[in-house]
Amino acid sequence: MQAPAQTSGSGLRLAIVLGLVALAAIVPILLPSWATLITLVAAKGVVVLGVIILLQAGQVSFGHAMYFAVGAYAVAFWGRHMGPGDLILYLLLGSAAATLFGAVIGLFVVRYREIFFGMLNLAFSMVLWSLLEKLYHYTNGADGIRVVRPTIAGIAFQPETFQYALLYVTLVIAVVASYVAQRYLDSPLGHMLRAIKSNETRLEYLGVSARRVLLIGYVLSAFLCGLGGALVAVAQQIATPEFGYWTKSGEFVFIAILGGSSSALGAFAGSAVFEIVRFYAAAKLANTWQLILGVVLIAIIMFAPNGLVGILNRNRRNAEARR
Amino acid sequence: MSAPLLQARGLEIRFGGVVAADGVDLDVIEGENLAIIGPNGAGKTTFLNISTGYLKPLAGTVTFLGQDITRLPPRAITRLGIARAFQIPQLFLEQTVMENMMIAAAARSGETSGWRRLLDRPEREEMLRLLDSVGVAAFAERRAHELPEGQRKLVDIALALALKPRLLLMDEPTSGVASSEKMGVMDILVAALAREKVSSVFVEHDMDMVERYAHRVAVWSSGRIQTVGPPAQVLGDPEVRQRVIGI
Amino acid sequence: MKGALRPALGAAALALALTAAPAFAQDKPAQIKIGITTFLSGPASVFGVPGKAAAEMIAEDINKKGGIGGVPVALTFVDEGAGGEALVSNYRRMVQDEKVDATFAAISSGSCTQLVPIAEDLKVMNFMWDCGAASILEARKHRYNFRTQANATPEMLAVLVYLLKTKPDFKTIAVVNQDYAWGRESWEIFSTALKAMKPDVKVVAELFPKFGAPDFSTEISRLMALKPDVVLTTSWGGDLDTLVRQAGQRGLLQQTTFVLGIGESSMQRLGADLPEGLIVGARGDHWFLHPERKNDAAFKAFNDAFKAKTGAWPIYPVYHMYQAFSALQASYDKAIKANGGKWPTREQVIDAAGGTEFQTWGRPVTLRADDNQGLEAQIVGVTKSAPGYDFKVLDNMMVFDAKPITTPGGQKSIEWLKTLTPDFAKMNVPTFKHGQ
Amino acid sequence: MDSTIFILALLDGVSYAALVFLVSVGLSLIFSVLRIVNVAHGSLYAYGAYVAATLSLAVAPISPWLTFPALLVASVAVGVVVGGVMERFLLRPVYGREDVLQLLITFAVFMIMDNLQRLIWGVQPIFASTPLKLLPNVSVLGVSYTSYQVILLPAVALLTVLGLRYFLRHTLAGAVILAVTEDREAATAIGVDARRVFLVTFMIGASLAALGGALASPTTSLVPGMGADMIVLSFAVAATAGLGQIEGAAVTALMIGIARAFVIYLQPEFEVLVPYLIMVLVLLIRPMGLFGVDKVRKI
Repeated sequence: MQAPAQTSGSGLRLAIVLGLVALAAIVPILLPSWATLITLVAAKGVVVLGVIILLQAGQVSFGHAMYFAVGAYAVAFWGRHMGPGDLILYLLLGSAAATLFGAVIGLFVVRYREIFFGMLNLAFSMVLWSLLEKLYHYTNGADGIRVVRPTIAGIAFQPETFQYALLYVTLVIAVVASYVAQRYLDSPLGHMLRAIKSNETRLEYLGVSARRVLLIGYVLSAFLCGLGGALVAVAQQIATPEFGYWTKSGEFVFIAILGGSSSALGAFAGSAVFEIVRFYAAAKLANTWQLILGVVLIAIIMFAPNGLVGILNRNRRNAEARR
Repeated sequence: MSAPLLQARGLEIRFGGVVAADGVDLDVIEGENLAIIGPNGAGKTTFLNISTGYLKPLAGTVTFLGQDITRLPPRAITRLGIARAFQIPQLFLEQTVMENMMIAAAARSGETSGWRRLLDRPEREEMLRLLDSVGVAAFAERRAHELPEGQRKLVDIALALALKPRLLLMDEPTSGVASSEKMGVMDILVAALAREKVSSVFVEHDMDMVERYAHRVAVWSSGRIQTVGPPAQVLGDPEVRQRVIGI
Repeated sequence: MKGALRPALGAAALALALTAAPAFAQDKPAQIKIGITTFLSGPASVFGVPGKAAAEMIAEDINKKGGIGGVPVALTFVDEGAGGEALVSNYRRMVQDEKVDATFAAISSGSCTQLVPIAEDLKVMNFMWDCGAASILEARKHRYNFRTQANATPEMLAVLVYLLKTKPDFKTIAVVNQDYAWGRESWEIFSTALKAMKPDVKVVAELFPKFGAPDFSTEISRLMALKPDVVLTTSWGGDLDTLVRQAGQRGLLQQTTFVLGIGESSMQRLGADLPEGLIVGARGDHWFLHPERKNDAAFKAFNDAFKAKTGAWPIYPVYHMYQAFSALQASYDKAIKANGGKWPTREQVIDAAGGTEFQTWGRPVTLRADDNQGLEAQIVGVTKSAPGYDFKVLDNMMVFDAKPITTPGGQKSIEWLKTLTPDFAKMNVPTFKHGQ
Repeated sequence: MDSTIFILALLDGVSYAALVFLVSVGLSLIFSVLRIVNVAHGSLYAYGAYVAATLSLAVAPISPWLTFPALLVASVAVGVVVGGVMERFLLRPVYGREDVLQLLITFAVFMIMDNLQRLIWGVQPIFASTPLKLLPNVSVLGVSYTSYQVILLPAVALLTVLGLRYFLRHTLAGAVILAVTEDREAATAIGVDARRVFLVTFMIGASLAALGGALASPTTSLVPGMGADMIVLSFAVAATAGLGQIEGAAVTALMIGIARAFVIYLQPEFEVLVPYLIMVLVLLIRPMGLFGVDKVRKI
């Protein structure tokens, strides 16, 4: 998502990414409980990637948790009515359902911009959330639906090994999703999407339908949210209406800004910091975890406008300048 | 005289109580550079807005190559071959100049790939040449917001030219360009228009420019076209001089 | 991809080094580690915070007395209110990294639904210490999960039987429950049983206001216009307080018989705003003036200590927490005995837990071997003013034995409830006056 | 549907709408001037309620009638102190940056305030109903209502509408605020101190949210998380009305309040859906809201 003028260190970046993926893959072998945590970090990173795509167009959705929930519930409903399935099937289901949903709602919301875009997404997500809570007989209400552990590519794993298998699948998906998102943003459609942010009028005057461009970006982001939702549902073995509540949507935007909305790396860096802070705080600082996250976010916005990745880049540039 | 490229008939539009156009008829002829002059706030830019579909007139029609385009949105009109350059440059400020140009190139070819890289497209050389021809090739890898106003203006025109239009509508093409460079820029621009066989309409306040580069001049005042004709004739008319130019 | 992992890795390694104990199963360990999930944020912290205070108090007391089998207990808490991701991650961390010997999870049925399968996966003993959804243990057989208290079925059934015994002639009923799983499930149980035992009663309104709703004015207006003989609510926390106060202010509580399914936990807070004559359930035989226990010095000491620590008398989650510890103690004692006095393995403790009977601050509870469901007695009473208390107390209390009102092992609650007959309400239950 | 239900639902709807209106009009006012959607608005509502309850519990022993001024004092105090600190130290540094950052600052404040609230007032429900009990009940068609809810609350809401109208249309300070709303650059150019206008507007908006909370406090239990729901609801009202529309917010609050009451009488299952469905439908048909005005960008 960076202009070529600034990607001179792309080899270095690749090395960093590979190093971090390797780290994410190895750490849980030493610390078993981190397998699920890192799975959740990577899966939510995929969701945040979807939110970041829309941020490229300057549009903030305060309702994207709805696609996250759709992905999760698609998996949960399958498990409930059709019995346990395969992870690959689950992921296809979750992302397909979210994509479909995104395409339908997208047709309405891409006519709107900025605050109206955000509000309409919020409104749709609140309708979905109310329905998940209300349709108790189908959704189990607030308790949510259990997601039965799937096989992976036909192999039935034991609980101990399953969490590793899921972790590695999720890491692969995260890497592939990042690459796909990056390719998309480097493509004509991606550049047109970014053009919506700075000058939609000009885009129309180049003969491009901004709505169409935005719709494609919107559907792609819904797809990523659904995929992440399906992964989180499998990792947590449950789907609850909380997945679709507005604070969840806010959390995704929060993570995107925290990490830095200008790169795929930001989605995962933000997700890692957010989840790890919350993970430790829920255990050690139960009384103040929201306080801590809130202060961290304000500090990032005030002092590091490009998020965690921005800090990283700045340090690197400074280091290069000194050399 | 060949058939008009663009034909406006009976255009009417008002904003609140202000009448900007009240029965405007105007033709643009293939191959010409038509200048529109008139007092400030007379509605000259409004004509560009209507011709490109940004505003819908209360009455009247605009036809382009024989097709009624009055109710079409800007993007459809652009695809028919009318491009526009703006008084305030309209660029994609966060992207590089080359990316700006390549978006235009992709738009021209109707490209909708979400996979192939924009900058790997074959038009790169062509776009660089185009930037070179308006004198901003040196800025190709800079982000648009880093450019000085004058250079942005040129990129804005280059973006329009990148579409290979039949007709280019320009709103004060050299405002913002340093006065010492205005003539040079216009020379290049007019040469490019001739080379690419692009007709043009430009709204202008600088009468030297009009005199030097326009084939014909239309005087817009009080919501109407008062006169149309060759620059020498129109600018020589004392009434025009008094009402429009204020001399 | 995860830039922040590197420093975090160091922190985690440190945490591991500090907390990991050598895992030699048969040696007597340095401590028995217990991981407890409870609400420390969000509306359900009205239960979670007292629950945590109780756990700390009880653990301190156990350790003062030499621990369980001579081994002290150590507690770790996780906030259920921090969201599903944090809950699951932390649960796994407690079990896999801190290697806790047992977990007490959880308060909300949603958390239980989420954590029970994980406990099975991780082969760790889990006591569902407070969650009430009947379906969790009825869906399939568990080895590692036990419920150390009753579930929604006996809790609702006791309240219904009490109502039928004390007000046998009512013709119409309305319900105002929170719109989430507990509110829905408790009404499903109550209404199914009511239909079986007294089919002529008409349900005139089923209202499920939003969980956490700040205002019930419209619901109250509607009920005042409908004038049902009985209004049931199984709401709790701030929702129940608001409902009772708003209804009281407008005279609805005086106009109709109100049944507060789990109102015991709100009585102290509501103070003088709670009128006399409301039927109140307690999610078990929990009452700090339990008629069968109130002269027990240890019981009184426990209640006084809790009051001194927190400023309030214990409510049901406090007693539920005690039950979890009591069940743990009983299971370990039984396992040690079975192992010839040697320290048992985790699996041996699990084997011992099934069928265990343990003491509580009410009647003893049994972990039914068929399905690991706790068999717990129930108290239901009616509110009454009493000298010496600035809030209403329970009067005309009935203490229901667990067995007759609990779904038999291997059956689904709703199916079983449908088989009940009007005679069911004629069961013999002792009644106690306040102070008797 | 008989006429009894109609009248009862109307009364319930009006008293509900009064509170929702107060909160959403504050949100709307802040948006119209600062172009910020204040996610922490619900927290200001909660703080208004908590401070009002604390204050009324403190003054009630002196004289129960002091609780009424206590509600007012609490809301102004919260609005000025919390709102002022928020605008001056957290929002002002990010003016001119991307909108999403301003929104996220308020989101972070929401998290912090939610947490602090728990640390200050604990998790047990708090109730301070003295003002509610002082005023008599009134009986309508055999159903008893508190006059606090069916008379006082709507009266305060109505006074607020009239007061805001008068303030904005007939006072200099109001004119200045309106000028900044219309065209910030032009207003600054003629010497308006936009920063002061922002600060004052934010304080007024925050006070209105706190007033909503303070007035709600006698009728409801104060619990952790009470702000989170209020923000979405007031947001729905403000958006449906069109952001920045004062009378519009009043009409929309009434519409949503009464629709909700009718739904509870007739089809209670759909109660929660009402405001969001209305919001979706309205925004799909009129993106600028029922009373909003469309603006064309100048190119």
